[in-house]
Amino acid sequence: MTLVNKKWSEQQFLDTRQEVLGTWPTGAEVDLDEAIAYQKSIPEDKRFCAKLNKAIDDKVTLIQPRAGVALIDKHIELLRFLEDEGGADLLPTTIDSYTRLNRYSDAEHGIKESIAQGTSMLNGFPGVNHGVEGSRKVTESVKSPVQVRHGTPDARLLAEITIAGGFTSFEGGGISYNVPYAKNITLEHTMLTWQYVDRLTGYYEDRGVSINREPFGPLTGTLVPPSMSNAVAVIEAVVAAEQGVRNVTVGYGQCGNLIQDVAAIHSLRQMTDAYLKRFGYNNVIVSTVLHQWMGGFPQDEAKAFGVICWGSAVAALAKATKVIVKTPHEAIGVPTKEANAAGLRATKQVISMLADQEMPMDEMLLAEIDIINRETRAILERTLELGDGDICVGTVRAFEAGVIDVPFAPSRYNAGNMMPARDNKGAVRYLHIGNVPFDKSIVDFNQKRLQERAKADNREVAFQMTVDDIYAISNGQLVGRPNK
Amino acid sequence: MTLVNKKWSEQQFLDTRQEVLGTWPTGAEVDLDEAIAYQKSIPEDKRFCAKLNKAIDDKVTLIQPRAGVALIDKHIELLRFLEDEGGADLLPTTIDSYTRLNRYSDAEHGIKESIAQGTSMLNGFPGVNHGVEGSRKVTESVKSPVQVRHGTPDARLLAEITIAGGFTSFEGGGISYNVPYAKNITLEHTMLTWQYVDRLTGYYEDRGVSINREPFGPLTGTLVPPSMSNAVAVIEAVVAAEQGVRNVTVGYGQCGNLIQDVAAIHSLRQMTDAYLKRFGYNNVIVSTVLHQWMGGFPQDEAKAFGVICWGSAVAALAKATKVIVKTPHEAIGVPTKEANAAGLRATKQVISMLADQEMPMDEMLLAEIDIINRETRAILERTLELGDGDICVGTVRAFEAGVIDVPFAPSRYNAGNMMPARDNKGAVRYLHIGNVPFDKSIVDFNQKRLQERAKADNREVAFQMTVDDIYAISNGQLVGRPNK
Amino acid sequence: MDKKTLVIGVIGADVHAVGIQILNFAFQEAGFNVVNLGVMVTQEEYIEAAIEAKADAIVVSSLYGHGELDCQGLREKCDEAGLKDILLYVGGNIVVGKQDLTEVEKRFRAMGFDRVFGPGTPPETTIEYLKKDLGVA
Amino acid sequence: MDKKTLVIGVIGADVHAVGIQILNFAFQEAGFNVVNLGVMVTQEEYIEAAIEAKADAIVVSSLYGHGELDCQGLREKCDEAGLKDILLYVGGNIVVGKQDLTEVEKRFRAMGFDRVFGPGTPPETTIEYLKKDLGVA
Ligand code: B12
Ligand code: B12
Repeated sequence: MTLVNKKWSEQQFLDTRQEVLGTWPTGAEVDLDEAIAYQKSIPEDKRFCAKLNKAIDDKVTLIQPRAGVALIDKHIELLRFLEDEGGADLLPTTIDSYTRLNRYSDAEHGIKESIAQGTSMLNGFPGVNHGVEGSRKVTESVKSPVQVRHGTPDARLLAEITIAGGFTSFEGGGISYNVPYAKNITLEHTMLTWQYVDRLTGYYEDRGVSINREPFGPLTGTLVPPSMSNAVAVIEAVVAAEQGVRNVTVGYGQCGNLIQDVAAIHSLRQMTDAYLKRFGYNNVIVSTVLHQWMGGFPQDEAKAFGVICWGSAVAALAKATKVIVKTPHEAIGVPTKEANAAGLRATKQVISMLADQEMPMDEMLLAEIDIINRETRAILERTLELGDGDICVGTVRAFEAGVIDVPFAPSRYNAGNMMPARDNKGAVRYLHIGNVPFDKSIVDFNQKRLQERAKADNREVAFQMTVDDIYAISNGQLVGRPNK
Repeated sequence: MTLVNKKWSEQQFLDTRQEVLGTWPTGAEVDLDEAIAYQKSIPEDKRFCAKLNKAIDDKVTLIQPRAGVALIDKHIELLRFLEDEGGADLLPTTIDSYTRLNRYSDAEHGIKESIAQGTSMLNGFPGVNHGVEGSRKVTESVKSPVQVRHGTPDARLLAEITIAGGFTSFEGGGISYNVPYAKNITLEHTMLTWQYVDRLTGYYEDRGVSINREPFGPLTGTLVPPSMSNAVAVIEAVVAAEQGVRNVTVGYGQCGNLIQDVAAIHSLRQMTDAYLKRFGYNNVIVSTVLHQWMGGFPQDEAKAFGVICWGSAVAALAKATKVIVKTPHEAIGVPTKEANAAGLRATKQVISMLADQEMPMDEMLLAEIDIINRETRAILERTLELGDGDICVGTVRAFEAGVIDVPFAPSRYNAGNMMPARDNKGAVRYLHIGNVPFDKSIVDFNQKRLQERAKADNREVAFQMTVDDIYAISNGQLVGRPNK
Repeated sequence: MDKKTLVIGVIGADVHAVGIQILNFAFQEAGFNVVNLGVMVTQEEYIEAAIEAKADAIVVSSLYGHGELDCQGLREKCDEAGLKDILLYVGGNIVVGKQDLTEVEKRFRAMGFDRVFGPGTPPETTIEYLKKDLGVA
Repeated sequence: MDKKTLVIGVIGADVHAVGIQILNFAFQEAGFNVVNLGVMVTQEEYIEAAIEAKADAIVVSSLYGHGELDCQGLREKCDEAGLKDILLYVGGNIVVGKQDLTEVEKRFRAMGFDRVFGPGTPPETTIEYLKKDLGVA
């Protein structure tokens, strides 16, 4: 099958389905007609799309944790705790790393070890192994809509099982769940597997069941310049829309500078709307999500609360539709349910106190939106050019050419020539442009900002800044200044 | 002695001193010449003024906790913990409530009970009872400058003892340590006792020892409109300057709306400078302090972190010279040293992440600074008029007339006719103007903003809003909306 | 004369003035006669006011942490003044620091208080208990 | 040939790519030969690389929580492959969740690791131990 940005025919989709469902015994549990009927029985207030749409109308920011453990009962207990004690508006089910790599027998081993040791030996919920029934047990046991969150390059079976299992939102995309999460998998391959997921979502949509899809915004979570991650989000939104997806949440991982972060959310919304419209997808509802700082956290819990709360403030001031919440255990390990709920409550407090406030649209903010828009457009236009107008083909070639280039990505299909660093106010800029196709004015802008920092740091602009910036937040700073 | 804003003659000061020192045995320990020599031996990096002045130059925000327990050793342990484990830049010594009311024998009883019960039975450090030697033990045992923080209407003896004891900053003022902290004490009386404290500070200053003075900005800490508390801060700065004080920190208690809070700090700085200059005090160094939300806190510790961190962000974005830090135990009781240090670390994390950022000076911010400036000037000009140009006389009359009127104050010398409430974005406005001397444009501005809220709340502008606002933050909101 | 009368105030050297203003407001709304002594109230003032107003209960508020020292002996003084069995409530942040509430309750009950309330008790809760204890429908 | 050789990589299905890039950089700066296998490294890959490079130590990084499952049997496989007594380090966020570190260390030592490091260990610390254990001045 060759990759182009074109809606799969129903036949092509249904043929592929047979293969997909056969890759693990629980695949047999999925009956699409029955699943659609089941989804239709889920009340509105437990549907992701409905809750997001209402939040857009009300201009409020919803809060959502990450969470997942190996065993169904424990997982339900965890989710209930997060809605009752944490006040989560939206629930997650974070999938374990074996399932993400389709290593279902390793996941099975993890389940058994977890039962034996009396504690979760998996870093998430093995959704495929627990099957449609297991999934339904989960989604039926809670009051809020539940989303699958993972990092799975080939999530076709996981999508089949969990959507049939009553989940009403599915995170990921052909780029965002490849480049940060895989080493040896081609973009061609994952863009195809994710077209399948989008086509499946479209199949439900065509039959009156709206499922939310969310590209994973933060990518590697480590100093990704807003325009780079936003460009990826726009591509995944467009690709999803072509397969029939009608409800998309585009995401962004907080970088730490207030103006840049608020601008990034505004730009993300503007660019997604603009490109969806340009390609004629006029009936897609777009919401936004801000992820609280996704890089290395401070180990101290009080300091971690500082990072969490600052991310919450930015989400509220940017009026993101939802915010993904970190926990005070972030730097150490998968959080206890108590730590997870504490992160949620701190977040809720800040979000609520800022519910009626937003960042004024002043000159500095407008200028920052403008530069992010220009950078994003430069990347996207070159990508389209490379694909001769096809965004999927263009994406594969853009990665080859280093036009799209994600810092610190494990994937060998990512060029890794671009290098970011913070400017003197902590905004993330392009230190080495690599092959990212920026015109002189953009290059100069980035260089000028980094020169300002170099002057303040009393050193040259160099990679050491990047290294210092990687450690900065966990060491209680934003900009990694040289030791005095 | 009659109250006027005029520097006390040295004779008058020294005569009063004899009385003051005689009110408790430890008064005899104070020898001014010896104390000045002792103060001169304190190294620069342990002096409040020096550290504040450097922070002004570096445009950084220092962090300071509140803390005090009954016994010297325990108190030293506490302060050391706060600098080592909390990273406090400036240290406090919070004085107990008996000492604040000059009930030194009750404090003595509290000290004994604390020894007997093995836990502090006083809510602070009884500085007078511990005397000069006890104070020196404290200030010598720590690395950072230490300030006396209290709420004492007549703090003359406390000032004598603690400044001789090596403290380099002293909080309070004739209004701010009366109206929120006393019931039956006239303003005339406290303005006189605080002239004494300022004169004492000036006496040291004249001899080359700079002691920082800090009017208590937040007053009752409960919905005080910025212009009202700023007006009081300006008066106390002017009055202190007349007595020879040369280093003043003016303060403000966070209200919760970002724009208003940042504007309030800017306005506070502008108005203080303007009035000091107007009265010819040209060599006073002014710094600012933001107090994290001073009203009722949420009981939940995670939520309390939310309030703490939001206050930290505002302090950093306003570039206040220092921030006074709350703790996750705030709603419950005097914090453990661990909880206190946790509040500090969360604060430090946020402050450091925002060190290189500030709120852009855009139209909305400028407009808010302008309204606070106009309101503050209206109050101050009427006060001066009432005093026939004398700010002290004017202040007493302004309180009688309700021109200065602090909400929820326990003092019977406060009119209590003015009533505040939040507008639709959470900024604190004047609901009942009472006798506060505002012209029509200011009255209309306040009313218009409250009408916006009334409309959103779907109810009339009324006192119930105030009641709801009092509970709002502890219930996880900023604006106290009616239950739906 | 069905209305029950409460004497309320903040004990000792405590100046926390917000809560008591709200309690005053709430108790009146709930149909009680309220004598509000405000802040910094001595034991003697509560007793005098209670005698004068023929009060059914004394509601002691303490926020600042010295509550335990301030409340010692109040029940005995009430007894001496002839206010036998008058209902005694105490609430607020009544001890120094975060302490185990059941322990605290025990200590204040031993001092003769009929009910002891922890930090942030909402007015509705207090009113409910008052009605129950004073036999108001 | 004084330089000691390290084989480094992130074990199992773990894709956390930032830390290992920094370790690679830091170990080289500190004067080691480094064979960096990157992320998602199998036990076999470590062993093959160690044999080929005549490595003095294998530094296993694990961040994602499955470290305990992924590391089982590595020492035995080293022994079988003839890498007798090769220095084995493990570090990162090596178990699921916040656990008592001394307990965790015990379990990994029982698996045959010579040193076990907790979350966020700075490169300088690791380098110090490597120099000590490998007898580098
Ligand atoms: C960034 C990040 C991500 C990025 C990674 C992008 C990429 N490809 O690199 C993304 C978002 C993709 C991601 C995904 C996941 N992550 Co992640 N991630 C992080 C995070 C926030 C920072 C990691 C980082 O880059 N730190 C900066 C570098 C410089 O530090 P470092 O990695 O700690 O490495 C240093 C030291 O530890 C030490 N060190 C490392 N190895 C060794 C070895 C030895 C021998 C020694 C001595 C020292 C040493 O030296 C390094 C350099 O200084 C951490 C939490 C944190 N630390 O704050 C979680 C964290 C590691 N992730 C976690 C998890 C669970 C996941 C996911 C499974 C699920 C999820 N949350 O989505 C997936 C895993 C996917 C997979 N198959 O691996 C957990 C692990 C939990 C546990 N162990 O109990 C953590 C701890 C977060 C948490 N508390 O839940 N993650
Ligand atoms: C505002 C405030 C102040 C203001 C008070 C202004 C004024 N004059 O009113 C200022 C800044 C001046 C102040 C000063 C001090 N304060 Co103060 N203050 C507070 C704060 C933040 C809010 C209090 C408030 O107004 N709440 C809103 C009202 C509506 O709620 P409330 O007072 O709790 O009352 C309600 C309920 O508790 C209940 N209730 C009250 N009484 C009773 C009685 C009964 C029988 C029942 C059933 C219910 C009940 O009903 C009320 C209405 O809903 C609290 C901490 C908090 N709660 O977050 C600390 C707090 C009460 N203060 C404290 C302290 C120590 C002080 C000081 C000694 C030292 C200092 N920090 O400067 C001085 C004391 C001066 C003195 N002599 O009293 C401590 C007490 C510690 C303890 N008990 O262990 C607290 C808890 C803060 C802390 N954690 O350290 N304070």
